[in-house]
Amino acid sequence: MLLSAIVFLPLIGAIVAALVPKDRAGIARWLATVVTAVDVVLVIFVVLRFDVGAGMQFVERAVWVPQLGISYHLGVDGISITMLLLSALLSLIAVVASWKMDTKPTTYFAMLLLLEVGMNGVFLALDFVLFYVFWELVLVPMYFLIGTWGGPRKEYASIKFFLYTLFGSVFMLVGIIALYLQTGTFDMTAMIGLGLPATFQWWVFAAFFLGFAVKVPIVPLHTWLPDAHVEAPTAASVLLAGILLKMGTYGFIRIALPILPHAAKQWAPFITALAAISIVYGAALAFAQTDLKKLVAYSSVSHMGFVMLGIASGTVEGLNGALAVMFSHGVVTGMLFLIVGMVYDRTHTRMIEDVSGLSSQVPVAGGLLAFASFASLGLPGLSGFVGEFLTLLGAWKSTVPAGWVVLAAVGVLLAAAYTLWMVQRVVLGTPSHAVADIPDLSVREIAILVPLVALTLTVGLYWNSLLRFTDPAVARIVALLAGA
Amino acid sequence: MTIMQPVGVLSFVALSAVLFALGLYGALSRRSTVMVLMSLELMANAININLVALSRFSAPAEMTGQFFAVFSMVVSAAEIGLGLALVLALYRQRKTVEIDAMQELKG
Amino acid sequence: MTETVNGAVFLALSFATIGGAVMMLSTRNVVHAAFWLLEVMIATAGLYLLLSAEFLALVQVLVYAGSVSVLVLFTIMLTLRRREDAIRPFEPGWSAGVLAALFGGAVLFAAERFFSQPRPGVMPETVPDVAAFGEKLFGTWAVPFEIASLVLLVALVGAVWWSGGEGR
Amino acid sequence: MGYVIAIPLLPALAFGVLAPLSNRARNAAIWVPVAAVCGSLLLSLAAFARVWPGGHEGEAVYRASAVFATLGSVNLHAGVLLDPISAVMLVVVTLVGAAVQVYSVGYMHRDERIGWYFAVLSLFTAAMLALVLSDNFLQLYMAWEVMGLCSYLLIGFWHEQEAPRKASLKAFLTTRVGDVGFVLGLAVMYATAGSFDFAVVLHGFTWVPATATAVSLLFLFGAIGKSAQVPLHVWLPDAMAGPTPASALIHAATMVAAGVFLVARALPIFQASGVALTVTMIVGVTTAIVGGLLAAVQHDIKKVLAYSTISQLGYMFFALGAGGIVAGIFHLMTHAFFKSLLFLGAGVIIHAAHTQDMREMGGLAKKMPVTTATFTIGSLALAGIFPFSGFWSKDEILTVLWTEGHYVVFALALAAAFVTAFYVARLWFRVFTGPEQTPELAEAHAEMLVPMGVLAAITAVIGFGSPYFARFLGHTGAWPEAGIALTSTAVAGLGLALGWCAYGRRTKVINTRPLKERAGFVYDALAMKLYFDLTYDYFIVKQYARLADALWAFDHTVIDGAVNGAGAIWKAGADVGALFDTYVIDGAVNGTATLVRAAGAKVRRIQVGRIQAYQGLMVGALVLLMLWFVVKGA
Repeated sequence: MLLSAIVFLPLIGAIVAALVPKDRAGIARWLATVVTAVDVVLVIFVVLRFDVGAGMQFVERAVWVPQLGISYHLGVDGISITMLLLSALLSLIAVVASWKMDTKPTTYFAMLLLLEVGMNGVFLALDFVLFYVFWELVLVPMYFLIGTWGGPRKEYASIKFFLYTLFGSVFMLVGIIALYLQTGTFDMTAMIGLGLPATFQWWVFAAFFLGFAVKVPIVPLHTWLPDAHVEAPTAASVLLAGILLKMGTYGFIRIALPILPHAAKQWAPFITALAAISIVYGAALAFAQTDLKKLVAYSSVSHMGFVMLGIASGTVEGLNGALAVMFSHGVVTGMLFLIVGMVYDRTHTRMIEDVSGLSSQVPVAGGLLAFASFASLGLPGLSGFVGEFLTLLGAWKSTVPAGWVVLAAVGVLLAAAYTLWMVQRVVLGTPSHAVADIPDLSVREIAILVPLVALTLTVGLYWNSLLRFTDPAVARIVALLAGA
Repeated sequence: MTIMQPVGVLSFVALSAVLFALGLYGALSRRSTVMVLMSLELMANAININLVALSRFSAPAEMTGQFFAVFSMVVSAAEIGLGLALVLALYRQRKTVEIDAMQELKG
Repeated sequence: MTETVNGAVFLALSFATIGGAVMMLSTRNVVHAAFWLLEVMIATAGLYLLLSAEFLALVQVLVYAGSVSVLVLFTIMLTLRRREDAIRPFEPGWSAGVLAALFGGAVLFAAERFFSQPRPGVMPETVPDVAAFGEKLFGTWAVPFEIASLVLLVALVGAVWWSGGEGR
Repeated sequence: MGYVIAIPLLPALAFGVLAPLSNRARNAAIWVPVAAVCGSLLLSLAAFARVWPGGHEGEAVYRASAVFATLGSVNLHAGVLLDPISAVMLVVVTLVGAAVQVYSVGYMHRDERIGWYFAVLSLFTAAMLALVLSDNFLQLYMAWEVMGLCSYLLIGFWHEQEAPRKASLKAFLTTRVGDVGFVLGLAVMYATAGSFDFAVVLHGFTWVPATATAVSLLFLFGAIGKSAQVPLHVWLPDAMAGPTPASALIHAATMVAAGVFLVARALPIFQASGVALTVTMIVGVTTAIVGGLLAAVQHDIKKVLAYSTISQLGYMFFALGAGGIVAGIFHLMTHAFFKSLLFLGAGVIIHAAHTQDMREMGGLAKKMPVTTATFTIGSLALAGIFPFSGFWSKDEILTVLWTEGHYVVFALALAAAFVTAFYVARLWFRVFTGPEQTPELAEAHAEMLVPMGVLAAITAVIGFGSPYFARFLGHTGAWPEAGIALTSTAVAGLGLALGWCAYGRRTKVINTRPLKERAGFVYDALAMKLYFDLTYDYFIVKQYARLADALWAFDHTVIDGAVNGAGAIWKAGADVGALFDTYVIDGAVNGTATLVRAAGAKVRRIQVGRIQAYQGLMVGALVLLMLWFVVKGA
């Protein structure tokens, strides 16, 4: 029941929060905080009880629609547990970061909680129907979060986000149905190792690829991302970058690779090419941005390219690296968006040219922004390096064309270029007019950044703190790929 | 075939189809939101007739069709309630009930 | 032993339903249209009686004829600024008509194909009564029924919320 | 021997303590890093004593490692490896580090952020120590990058000014260009040998020449970036925008030598390749000459020393390229001492003269005796004059070149030595002789002079340890051969003499114009830093910025446009449907006579009745579907 509790506790919270009278926003806020905090505690309990060597754990299974082979099937393994932890933690942080939200606060917190239901559900579901339901459930609150609490172009951004991802998930649905018709079940675990026909695999992989690639996003399906990020409120940006993007890559690792191993190999060169292009293209675009949030958004495109590179490699190093980038990117980009949001709250601008000299005026904010930037550009000792390095190792070791790997490695350099170019203009220098009199971070703001800083350092210094969970699970997937 | 001859299931289905088509025509052509909603009710009605008739002729003891009709009625009642509330809200905002006033989805 | 539906009664009722529907769509006065809808609903209730679904007939009268029509009328009245606004321009909607006709024709055609051997209007005799209906409703179908009532409740709340006071 | 682990940990802890503090508390706690580095120094000396009398490289006196990452069957380690080379490096790094930190207490005492300065200095020391103690290439790379961060932070320490800010970015990015090569080298190494451990990849694995070439050239590329070799040397002169003691430690003595250390560590792979050694030698000798020539035309005292550093690092590279690991490491060590000495002296001079421009200096010898004496020792060592340390190490390098038969490189190395002596003389005479240009010249405080004295003493005597040093590293050592020693001394003496002719005989402020006019385009080219910076700036930085802007335009016009276009087409499809509805179907029904009137009325509907148009499409599709089923069923 533990996993069900983790998934559905926020749902109860969301319903109650929605029913709270509008003039009692404080209740909704505290409710959301408590619910997400309890969820974090439950997840930590799962992490502590987790047996790294075993496969699926805490499995819950109940008959749902037996005629169609649909079941209520939850479970957690080394791949999902890191994402689950990230999802629960970032949800709590998103709630606390929105403490000052005063536009329809009750609905807002209900939406955040509903979002957590979907996110946790996606990472725990082992049945395709359940997975799809949670996958689509995520869209709704995010649509409203962007569309209601967003910036000036929120309508455009939210509809674009919705249609784009819906477009992707239609293909995913086609893939799911095709798999069902072929195997007669919706159970993901039952579909592994069936040795499906090669041509069939190829086409189903194509459908899943489109579905997941939009979410990741892979160039050229990425244009929803900057718009959504720029218009979204801070907490939504954090969850969008921290969790929603990972759903796509999680789908590849959880579904596409183990169920369609043969097709995964066939598709690997193509995905590698797109991944390398995403890395360099995202980095170049980030370099051209004038808006802090857009810069971070395009940097996400670049980083997610590393995840895809690792996935395409199909090696132990590459997949571990992909999972490490997923985790690290969630933590680090979350941190970046939070700090950018905090700066925006004070200066009311996100334009790089208007903000400078943070380290002189607000040393804590400036210092943490610099810290997050260095983590983002992959400085060894911080979490960003782990995944970037491992994906490059894995990609080189695998059979994918080496030219693309070299291109991806150049992306490491370009990441330093746009990040430091931003740090140089925003963090360093003399305080600009907009920064002149702003106060430094409050205790609450520091408190939500501290766990992220701690995770960045822990994972960066002791890689096994993360890899001990992922490695055994990755080994199983690599074995499946080798067998195909 | 006389008027008094017993009627088969096909007659009910046909009736339902005609009613449904009429409702469809209304839903597609009317520009008053109230009229559109009423036409939707017509369509729901047609479906209910179909459900009940087929159930009666095939497996009357189960009464599955009747139960479905009950649920369908609930849903359509809910739907018209919400729909009319929407019309009122629209009216308050735009001072009209023309369907053309709802253009939020226009890109 | 089997039962049959009297052709004459059926004919009369179907004339009432279809005629009512046609009138509803052809009248230019919205208020009149609402009353024609009421007429269609009542005729449908008659059809249900013909199919020995007494409970449904009752619900039909109560829900549709009773509440929905009143609701519709209220809405019409609330949204009319002048009495003359009830008269709407003639909207033929030819393309919609063609489409609907095609659709109806297709359904009829399909039905005709599907029931390829038009059986005589014979229907099984064993008709459970309202008591049996109630037992099943609260036995086999209890959970869906409760969910349905919840749906209705939520819809009601939503409707009240939407149509509620100013400032929203 | 477990205390070896504490050597890098002490400064790391100092950083950990200082970094989270507030600025004021940090400033009050600068004794923590100083104490930490002194502790590291003592432990390093103990470790050195333990390694004595030395042995072969890779023969560990002490080794400890811990797994920090598990990938399938492969474990990645973090570890320490104490062997002769790392023992030498430990002493060099901690000694220079301690000297610089003590010096900085005086040099930086008026700065508002002195605490932060010391924290970064500590982190740097920790990273450098972790690098030299590393027992695998991955840890080496990680420490290497952290040093890059510290270098970035210290170059940009005075970030309120434009120049340090730009220089820090340039330094980080330029070295990172090299790091791309290093990372790829690691990837190739891992894919080939399946490990990063020295024990495996250096001694327990037989390299195929092709992969060995790939790995070593990629490593060399990384080293070129870090050690500021041509063509990636452009960042080092600009890096002089940072505080002078930091330049002494990072951009002269230790970090920039990390590239040399990397090549020295990976030398077995270079040797397996063969080609890579030649490339290393070519890079080194080119850099030695280019750096020397550029140093000869600088006016900024720190830039002279920066180019000199580049040139001397080139020396180390071609020494390694010739296979002379002892000569290379020995020169690394002597250079670390005398170059940090020169930088610390330059710091005192800059403080006293309130300028970095040598044209505005002069006559310091009379007022600042201690500085003059120590600086002179450093200068003579750099020029390669007996008995100072530079003479011995340069001599060893020349000997290696001669005995290995690289005569062309030998000649070029002599030419570089000549240029070195020339610019040393130019610097010395300009600064210490001639008329005084600054009023109120005064000697520096004791905490600045003592470290300089210590370094000067080491520079003066360490050369006599030359043969023992070779034995310590497990090679046969010998005293210099008379022929080579005399040749190199003669060349250095010539260079000094030329410098004296040009700059030493003046009585008033010298005018450099005649030299410029005589040298013509050569001087122009040198003054423009041989156009490296301009080329990079125009062909890489500007073009990348333009490319990024172009891609950005491409992204939001073409790609996003395609997406929005697809949406527009879909919408247009609906409109066409509505038009079809209006003109064709209605037209057919109403007849052509009413067409115009109907169109006029319906055009409005195209714009508005969209919901029902969609519904209509939906139903139409449904009808078709049903018809298909019916036909198929029939």
